[in-house]
Order: sequence, then structure tokens, then C-alpha cells
Amino acid sequence: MQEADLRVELGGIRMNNPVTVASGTFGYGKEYAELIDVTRLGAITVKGIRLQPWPGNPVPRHVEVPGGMVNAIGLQGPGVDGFVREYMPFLRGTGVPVIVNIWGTTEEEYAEVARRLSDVEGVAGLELNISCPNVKEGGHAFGTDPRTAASLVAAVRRATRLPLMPKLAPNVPDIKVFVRAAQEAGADALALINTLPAMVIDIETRRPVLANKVGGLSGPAIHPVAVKLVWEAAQAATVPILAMGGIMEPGQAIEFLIAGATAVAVGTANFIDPTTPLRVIGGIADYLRRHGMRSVKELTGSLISG
Amino acid sequence: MQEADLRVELGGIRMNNPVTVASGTFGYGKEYAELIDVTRLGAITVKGIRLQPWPGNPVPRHVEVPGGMVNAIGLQGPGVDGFVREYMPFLRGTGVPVIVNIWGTTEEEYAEVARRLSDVEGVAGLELNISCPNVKEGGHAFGTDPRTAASLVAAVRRATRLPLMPKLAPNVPDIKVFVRAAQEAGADALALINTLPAMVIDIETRRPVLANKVGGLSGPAIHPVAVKLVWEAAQAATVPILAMGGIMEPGQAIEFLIAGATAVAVGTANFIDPTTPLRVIGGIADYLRRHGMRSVKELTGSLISG
Amino acid sequence: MMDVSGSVIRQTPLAAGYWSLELEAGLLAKQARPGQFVHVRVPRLEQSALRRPFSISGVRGGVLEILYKTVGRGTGEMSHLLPGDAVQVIGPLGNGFPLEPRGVPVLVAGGYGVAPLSFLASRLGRKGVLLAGGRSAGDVLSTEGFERLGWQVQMATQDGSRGEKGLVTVLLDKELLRLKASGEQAELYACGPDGMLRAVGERAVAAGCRGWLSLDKHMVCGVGACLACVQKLRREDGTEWIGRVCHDGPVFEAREIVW
Amino acid sequence: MMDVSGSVIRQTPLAAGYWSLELEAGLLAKQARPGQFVHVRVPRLEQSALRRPFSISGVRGGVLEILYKTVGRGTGEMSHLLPGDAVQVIGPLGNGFPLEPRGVPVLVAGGYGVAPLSFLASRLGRKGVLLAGGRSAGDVLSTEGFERLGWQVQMATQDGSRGEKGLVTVLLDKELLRLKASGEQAELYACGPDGMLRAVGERAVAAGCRGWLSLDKHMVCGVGACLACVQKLRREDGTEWIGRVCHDGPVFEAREIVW
Ligand SMILES: Cc1cc2nc3c(=O)[nH]c(=O)nc-3n(C[C@H](O)[C@H](O)[C@H](O)COP(=O)(O)OP(=O)(O)OC[C@H]3O[C@@H](n4cnc5c(N)ncnc54)[C@H](O)[C@@H]3O)c2cc1C
Ligand SMILES: Cc1cc2nc3c(=O)[nH]c(=O)nc-3n(C[C@H](O)[C@H](O)[C@H](O)COP(=O)(O)OP(=O)(O)OC[C@H]3O[C@@H](n4cnc5c(N)ncnc54)[C@H](O)[C@@H]3O)c2cc1C
Ligand SMILES: Cc1cc2nc3c(=O)[nH]c(=O)nc-3n(C[C@H](O)[C@H](O)[C@H](O)COP(=O)(O)O)c2cc1C
Ligand SMILES: Cc1cc2nc3c(=O)[nH]c(=O)nc-3n(C[C@H](O)[C@H](O)[C@H](O)COP(=O)(O)O)c2cc1C
Ligand code: FES
Ligand code: FES
Repeated sequence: MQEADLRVELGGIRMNNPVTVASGTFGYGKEYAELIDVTRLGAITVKGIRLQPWPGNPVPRHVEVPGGMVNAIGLQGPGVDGFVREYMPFLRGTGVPVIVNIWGTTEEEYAEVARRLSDVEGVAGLELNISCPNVKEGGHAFGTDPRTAASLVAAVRRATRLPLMPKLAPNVPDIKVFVRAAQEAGADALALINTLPAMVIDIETRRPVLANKVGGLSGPAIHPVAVKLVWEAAQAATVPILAMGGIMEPGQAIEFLIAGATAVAVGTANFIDPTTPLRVIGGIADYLRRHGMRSVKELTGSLISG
Repeated sequence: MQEADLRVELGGIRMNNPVTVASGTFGYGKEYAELIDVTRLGAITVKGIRLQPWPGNPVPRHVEVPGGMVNAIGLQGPGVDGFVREYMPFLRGTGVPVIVNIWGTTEEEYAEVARRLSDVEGVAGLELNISCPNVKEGGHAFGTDPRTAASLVAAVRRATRLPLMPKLAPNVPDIKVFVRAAQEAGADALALINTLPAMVIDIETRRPVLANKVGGLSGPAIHPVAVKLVWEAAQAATVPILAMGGIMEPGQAIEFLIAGATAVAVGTANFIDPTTPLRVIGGIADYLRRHGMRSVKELTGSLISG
Repeated sequence: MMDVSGSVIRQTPLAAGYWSLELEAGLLAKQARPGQFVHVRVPRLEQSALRRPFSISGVRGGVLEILYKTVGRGTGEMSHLLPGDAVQVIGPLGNGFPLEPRGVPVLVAGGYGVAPLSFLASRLGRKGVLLAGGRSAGDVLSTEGFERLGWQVQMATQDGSRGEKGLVTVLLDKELLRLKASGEQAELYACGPDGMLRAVGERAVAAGCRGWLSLDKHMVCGVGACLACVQKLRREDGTEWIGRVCHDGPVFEAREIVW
Repeated sequence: MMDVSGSVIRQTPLAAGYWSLELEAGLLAKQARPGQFVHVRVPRLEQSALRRPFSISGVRGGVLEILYKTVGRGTGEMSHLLPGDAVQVIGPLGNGFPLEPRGVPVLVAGGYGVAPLSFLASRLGRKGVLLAGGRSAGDVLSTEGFERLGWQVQMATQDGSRGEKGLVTVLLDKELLRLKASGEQAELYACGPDGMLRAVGERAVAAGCRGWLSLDKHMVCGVGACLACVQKLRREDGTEWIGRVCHDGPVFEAREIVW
């Protein structure tokens, strides 16, 4: 039988296969380039970038927990110009679409970052981080109120023609409200989920383990929560969905596709087994073959729930 | 050294120690009575009860996931009168305070259940389930809007003088809003967290594993999320907090106390090791001794976060 | 019902994918009755893994035998248990089979469903016949034990690799005819997949005899507390209720079950 | 840098709680330089457990040696590894120690911090002295290896159960005085707890020699991608920056580190 067609289009981002990496878990691509063939990825999503360089949070910035980890990196980064200078040459060289995760503390900052990335060769799209639990201003604050989120998306929309993909906050009662708000404001795609707000306390010192006190839970622990949110979002979405949260094995990625995602991102698993994204691509191809599907598009939203 | 004082008061419920069991994970107490000495529990919290008998959801009602399980029992139960008739004689006999978890599909139903339990000997308090993700009406719907939640609490408040403890929904952007709403409406204590809305898909059949499609995630996977919510809630709370979510070991209960809880409930762990609540009681006592604390009250809210 | 730390005495591979596990479980084993089950905390799974239920397939003094098939993570890990390993076990659980048959006991086993029936055969006052079915020869287990006890054994496999080719219900139909011809009453006991149990139940009703069916329902607590393992049932007066397989079963009379 | 499946050759208990683990790691081992580390996926932890970083304590052909202390879940499981077990290992990682000392190499080890220094001693052209410290006699490890290579070894323990009583920095102060008196320049290399490293760094600055410190920072990715292991650093021009210990280190010159 013929190989299934793995190509997808994620709101204007053309991917050779539906698998990218989750922002913040793959650096700027370069760091893993010796370990895996990054040119085989459907897209490379880079660590969150704001306008200026940003130091992030003090250490400890992470702690291991059952089923995953809690991190509070705090969006350390080289700023948009530093990113373009230091990392885009390598990324362009991969030939893989680059999704830049952006953030700011004001609408103007988000818009300015988007503007500066608009004409950078190799940048295929923007993931708008409005859901990072690890920074005091910006990030999360934008993602938990639908009006604020919509206004932000609209502001960035005016600043760029790049595909725009807001990354929604998972800790909301009804994700559909945010899906609609983001779409109406001009989103081309939606990404979910970001980490769940979390905290770990060292009972001997009686202090939070993380210097930032709170952080975000990622890893297999959050996968069933992510599937639920993706499934629900897909019901309200008219634009494609990039799904992530706890993918360790191909099956967990396939769940997302069945639930309605067009593409998936591997996050925490990269730290444990850097070959995960490639194994997931292979696993999806195998699945399509076994089930006689000719394109991964047949899988998207194929949940039978009658 | 003298044994530390483990007694706590949870909004009018007097407990010999700060450890109860989470609603729905310990039946009506009776089921575990051959396996552990239930009279040693600080309180027994029973499975959710509504006005009339309720069949719950079709099976499968559960599925195991990394770090826990997803359930959609759907609040099956004998109704308030059936409960009082079938189970209260045994529960009264234990001499342990009984916390009855109640729910309904209307304010009136909640209030009526509360009214009927008001004069039942042995009932020490009511946990108001406004956060069950597994029933279509009632439950969750009340818990994700602060005004609806407040109105419900006020309605039940008018119906009973029993200690009233709303169980808050975890999937909200800001738990403090709900804490304040519930308090102002007359809550004597607060319980959190309920399970996180979740879903698992069988990729071979492409169907949801649970007959109810979605369910609630419990177990150690949710513990760091629960600690964060309890810590945040404690900052807005003027009433005591009953904390739960993922306790498998004493240390995880102690984290909750340090974060600001007055008492804790052991849930999913009962299924795996029914001695967990007793081990947790012992572990807390040990901890207090090792740290030279004379009362568990010293532990509550003792987080050092400067 | 108790929660004990059992010690592995022996682990024996049976046919491919099937194992017999013997545990020293003291009083728990001594109290066990056929049809009851144990709830096992599988060592080396992660801490939050749920327990797994298994029928008791035999008891020798304080030693408990489990006969199981490796089908997933839990049973996979179980197959690595070695003598001396400790295993946390809750039991004996459930109601068990009634031990006073009104007729010739006819035991119908599908795959590992033979487990509780082995224990049953060793405790029934009256000898009878075992009808053992499975997909293939390797799925027909423990029949020698029955023969040693003086039971008659008939086999059926779907691929014909052992005994009759076809479903075990074909054997049952013949056996019921034979008993009817000889004027004898049958008492059916069955354990296996739902489809088989349902078919056996229909035969019991048709033949006017009692059919005791042991249900294999996925469980969480095993003690009646969580309501995960429910089954719709019918009382003698025709009213329906929702039972817990772990607590009210796992054995039900065919007429009780609302499929 | 590569991700290989290493095969356990041997696991040897050293002092109580310390182990030496030898892995066949082929090219990875051959490429390794002293001061570099490997990122180990510990078998039998649950699937989502993060990797654990360990210094390379020696290399013999394609065999890699790790010297480790059991301090928690991961190292606890590691101690159960048996010959033939497969272990997923990423490495060699990090920058390693420079191998051209400007003076007499003085190696300062705290507990398992001796690990990268063992490897270093075997690769340095010039012999020198090892100052090995620990809480108690059992925490002073692998000193025979240094002696066999013709290195001088001095020891200090906090409880005085082996060598001098006190901190290893007491030995360092004496050694620096001795070298100064004999007109020799020192080059310091240290690995151990932060407090010790900081003290060694201060000595390097005071003595006007270079001090290479290998930091023990908790890591996630090990390859520079996650930004979990950051350390504030100072450039020669005095400006500060935030480095990743896994990628820009783990070895830094004392003057680079902003404690
Ligand atoms: C009363 C009783 C007695 C039993 N006696 C025996 C016995 O004597 N011998 C024996 O071999 N087995 C017996 N079983 C079955 C046994 O409990 C299971 O095979 C075992 O739990 C599987 O564990 P696992 O971790 O290997 O499989 P898992 O990896 O958990 O799953 C294996 C298979 O079971 C399915 N499954 C898992 N959870 C669920 C669920 N919640 N709902 C539906 N399907 C699910 C999966 O889809 C998969 O196909 C008995 C079960 C019951 C209820
Ligand atoms: C570059 C490098 C080289 C190393 N070389 C060696 C070596 O050669 N030999 C050796 O024995 N060890 C070495 N270590 C330390 C080793 O990595 C740890 O001891 C190991 O990871 C502990 O794993 P565990 O699962 O046993 O402990 P865990 O159970 O994970 O934790 C054990 C202890 O570490 C603490 N801890 C865990 N995570 C964090 C965190 N994020 N922040 C702060 N504290 C934390 C815990 O509080 C606990 O006290 C090295 C570390 C680094 C970074
Ligand atoms: C260490 C770490 C850093 C992260 N940094 C970012 C970030 O910069 N921007 C962002 O939008 N999400 C960030 N995330 C969230 C991930 O992109 C992803 O949404 C989340 O981890 C869930 O996926 P996972 O469970 O597969 O890791 C980070 C996650 C981790 C673990
Ligand atoms: C099988 C099951 C049934 C539950 N039933 C109820 C219920 O009836 N009412 C309720 O308020 N919470 C119910 N819960 C939620 C628990 O009380 C608890 O809030 C949650 O499981 C988190 O705690 P844990 O992680 O320790 O299990 C149930 C949880 C489980 C696992
Ligand atoms: S398994 Fe919990 S009630 Fe049966
Ligand atoms: S551990 Fe990830 S950057 Fe160093």
C-alpha cells in the first residue's frame, strides 16, 4: 500500500507532517540537532520570545512530579532581534517551517514583536503565548479573560500577515468561549494546551520548591485534560488546532488528532527521549496504513461519539 | 515528648485528626470497614447524594491513566432518604463525624437535601458538590460561575444550620473569586479540589473510553495543581479549607496543610492502598513530633514564602 | 475480607501467555470460597496504578492460586514475579458460587474463565462435566486437574486445534440434550467472556435449570465503594436495580442479569 | 553528542551508598573528555521520569565509568542495575576541563565530586595532587586510582575518621602555601558542593591562579534547550550573562561565576 499523505496545513503554515515540538521544550532547534534529524519535523516551534532580552526566573526552575514536571523557567530569552540574529540562520537552514512563540506585557509589545518577525525569512507563523503561568505580567493574564484575549489577538492581527495561532489557557471553565473570541479576532489556528498552574512544597523547609513559588505542570499527567480541551475546542473551532500536552507515545498524539487536532506538538517528552517527535511521526504513518487511511486529514476529528 | 494535638475544627465540624476520605472514593464507610479501622478517621465523607435515587452513568465508568484515573461514575446513589435509612445507622455507630456530599440539578433540590439531613443524628456537615464534571445538569454548572455558586450556597444556607462546605471547581482562572463568593454566601468551610475534566480516547475504536465520553482526572497527577489552588484559596479564605487531590503519602497531605488547609481528604489512594488515610494520620503525627510542633494547627498555612 | 502481603511461592508458565501464580496468603486463602476473587496490587507498576482483580483458581492450605493471562501492563509485570516477592492482596472478595447444585454440575469455561471453575470443581460435593473452550489449543487450560478429580472434560476451540471445532456452547447444547434424554437436571456454572456468559444464560433459561455466571467487569476498588463495576440486574419481582459486580457478584444467576 | 543504548558491564559497590557503574557506550565513551557528563535515563523509573546527569569518571576504550551516590529514587534504581541491562545515555555533554594547566594541578574533590577529577587525572599530561574531602571516611573515594597514576593524595574528613579533621579547604590552604613557598604556580580543578566550590574559587582568586569549577546544577534536558540549569556569569569585560550549566559548563573558571 501507498504511504499515507502526512501533509497538513495549520492556518497557513504548511507542514510535511503533523508533528512539531512544544515551545520551550526544544530550545531554538539547534540544541537537539546533534541528537535527531530536525529536518524531519513538521515544524520547529521555538522558545517564547519578547521584544527585549529577558532573564527569566531564579532557580530552581523545575521539579519532577508524578507523571511529569512543574516548571517556572519564566520565559528567559534573547529578545526578538537577538533571536533573529543568533538562531534564524540555523533555523532557516533546516528548511523546516519555524513557528515563533511570542509574548509581551502589553498589546503593543506583542504587536511589535509580531511586526519585527513579519518579514524574517523562514518564520512561518506565530504562536501567541497568552497562557504562561510563570510570568507575573503578560502571558497568563491575557489568556483568562475572553475580551482581553480577543483584543490582544486583534492587535497582533493588525501588525502582521503571518499565520497567527493563540495558545489558550487550560484553566478556564469553558474553552469554547476563548476559541470563538480568538477566531473572531483573526486567529488562523489555535494551540492548546499550555501547562496547568501548579505548585510543589518542600515539607522539610516548608518553602515552595520553585523560586517562583508556582509553575506549570506538563507531561503525561496532563494528557487526559488536554484531550478533553482539544475535543471541546474542536467543536467550536472553524480554524485548525495544534494540540499538545503529555505526548510520550504515538498513541497519545493520535488521540489528539481523533479529538479534532490538525497537528500536534511534543513537549516534555523531548527531555526524556529526544527521538519522541520522530517516533510519533512514524507511529502516525503506521496507524494510517493499518487503518487504510490515505491522509492524516482523515484522522482529524474522526472521533465516533454516538 | 508529648503527642501533638491532631484535633481540628473544620467550620464547625470537630475532627479528632485532620484526615477524612474524599467523597466517592470510600462509599458510605461500610465498604472499607473490614479493611481498616474507620473509627480512627477524622471524619467520613460519603458519596454524593441527591434527593431521589440516581442511576449514574453507563459503564465503562473509569479508565486508568498515567498518575491516576479518569472516572465518570455520574453520582449514582440511593437518594437522601435511602442513604439515611441504609447507611446512617452504620455511620452513626462509628462515632466519627459524617460529612455528606450533596448535589442536585436545581437550587431547590440542593436545599431540600440539606433540609432533610439537618436533623439526622450523626451528620456533622454538608459538602456541596458544585464541581462534578460527570453529570450534565447540576454539579459543575453551579461551580464555574461565581454568582451562580453564591446563589446556590445562600439557598442551601437558608435551608440548614449544618456546617456548609462548598466543593469548588478547579478549572477556573482565579479560585479566589469563588472563595469570596462562597464565603459571603455563608459557607463555613471550603473543599477543593474536585477532579479535573478529562477525556481518554481508544485509538483503535476511535471512541471515547468512558461511556459518558468525558470524566474527571484524580490521583497523584493532579496533586501539584491542587496544592496551587489550595494555597491561592487560602490567601482569600477566612474559613477553613479541606484539601484533596492526589494524596498517596503523608508528605502530600502535609504539603496541603502547609499551603493553608485545615484538613485533608484521601481519595483515589483508597482504591490502591486502603490504609492510606491511617498512614497519613500517622505521618502527620510523626512530622509534628519531628518538628517540635504541639498542634497540627501550627502547620496550617505555615508556608515560608519570602 | 483482608489486605495481606502475600509471598510468591511459585510462578508456573502454562500455555503461551498463561501463568499460574501461587501465593502464601494465610487466612485469606483459608477463608476463600470458589467464585471469590482477590484484588492484587501489582508490584513494580508505578505507585498510582490501580489494583487488578483475579479469580481464585485454587487453595491449598494458606496457599492461594491465581491462573492468569498476560493481556496488558499489569499482567505483564505479574509474569515477572519470582518466588519470595511480596504482593499486596485484598480478599477474599465477592459472593462466590453456591455449592449445592440441584442437578449435574456443568461447568462452562472460556479461556482464563476456567480459573474459578477449577476451585469450584475441587469443592463441589458432586462431580460433573467441564466444557472448556477457547480460541485455540493454548487457550484451553487446566483440564488435567478436572480429570484428576474424576470430572469428565470436553473441549472446543474456534480453530479446531483441540477438541471440537467451534464455540463451547455447541458442547453445552449437546450436553444439555444428553442430560435431558437421561432425565437428569443440570446446574450450569460459567466464567468467560460476556458473549459466552450470555449464551450460557440463555441455555439455562431454555433448559429451565439454574445458570451461575461469573462476570468479568473492570474494577477499581473491588469492595463496593466506587461504583465502577456496575451491572443492571433484575429482582425476582421483576424490578430492576444496579448492582456492583465486586460486591453483589461477581456470580449472578442468569435470570438476574439484564444484558 | 549522541543518544546511545549502553549496556551495563559491571556495577561495583564502593563505600556505603556509593557505586561504580561501567557501561559499554562505544563512540560516546571514546569521544568523552574529562569534565563532561552523561544524561542517563534510569531504567524502571516510570516512563515520564526525567533523565539524571552524571559526570564521566573514567573511560576505557568504549567503556564509560560513572561513580555515583544513592541519594533518591533515580540513583536508588540505578544501584539495582545488573550486567547486561540496557541504559539509554546521552553524551558526552558539556565543555569539560581544559587540559593544559599553567602550573601544578591541584584537584579538590568533595564526595562524589571526585568522579570527573579521576577522569581528569588520567588525561592530564602533568601530575599533581588530589585533595579529597568528605563528611566521613566513606565519602572519600577512589583515591587509590590517583596514587596508582603517581598522584599525591591528601584527605580530610569533617569527622576526622580519615585524613585531616576538617574541611578540604584547609588542605588547599596548606598546599597553596607550600606551592607558593616553592615558587610554583598552581592550577585548581574542583568538583563538589556549591559551598566548597565557592571557597575554592576564592582561593584561586586570592592565589592569582586559575580555578576550574564543575557545577552540580539540577538539570532537565542536559543539552541547553530548557533553561532549567542557569547560572549567572560574568564576562571578562565585567558584563553579566545567564549561562546554561549543561551547555556552557558544567566547568567554569572561578572568576566567571557570580555566586
Ligand atoms: C472478578 C474478576 C475476576 C478475574 N479473574 C481473572 C483470572 O482469573 N485470570 C485472568 O487472567 N484475568 C482475570 N480477570 C481479568 C483481569 O482482571 C484483567 O485481565 C487484568 O486486570 C488486566 O490487567 P492488565 O494491566 O494486564 O491490563 P490493562 O493494560 O489494564 O488492560 C488490558 C485490556 O483490558 C482492557 N481494559 C482495561 N481497563 C478497562 C476498562 N476500565 N474497561 C474496559 N476495558 C478495559 C484494555 O482495553 C485492554 O484490552 C478477572 C477480572 C474480574 C473482574
Ligand atoms: C553535571 C552534573 C554531574 C553530576 N555528577 C554526578 C556524579 O558523578 N555522581 C553523582 O553521584 N551525582 C552526580 N550528580 C548529581 C546527580 O545528578 C543527582 O544526585 C541525581 O540526579 C539524583 O537523582 P535521584 O533520582 O537519585 O534523586 P532525587 O530523588 O531526584 O533527588 C535527590 C535529592 O536531590 C534534590 N533535588 C532533586 N531535584 C532537585 C532540583 N530540581 N533542585 C534542587 N534539588 C533537587 C532532592 O531534594 C533530593 O534531596 C551530577 C549532577 C550534575 C548536574
Ligand atoms: C521547560 C518548559 C518550558 C516551556 N516554555 C514555554 C514557552 O516559552 N512558551 C509557551 O508557550 N509554552 C512553554 N511551555 C509549555 C509547552 O510548550 C507545552 O504547552 C506544555 O509543556 C504541555 O506539553 P507537554 O506536556 O508535552 O510538555 C514550556 C514547557 C516546559 C516544560
Ligand atoms: C471514583 C470517584 C468518585 C468520586 N465521586 C465524587 C462524588 O460523588 N462527589 C464529589 O464531590 N467528588 C467525587 N469525587 C472526587 C473526589 O472526592 C476528589 O475530589 C478527587 O478524586 C480528588 O482527590 P484524589 O486525587 O485524592 O482522588 C470522586 C472521585 C473518584 C475517583
Ligand atoms: S469496583 Fe468499586 S464498586 Fe466494584
Ligand atoms: S538542563 Fe536544559 S538547559 Fe541545561
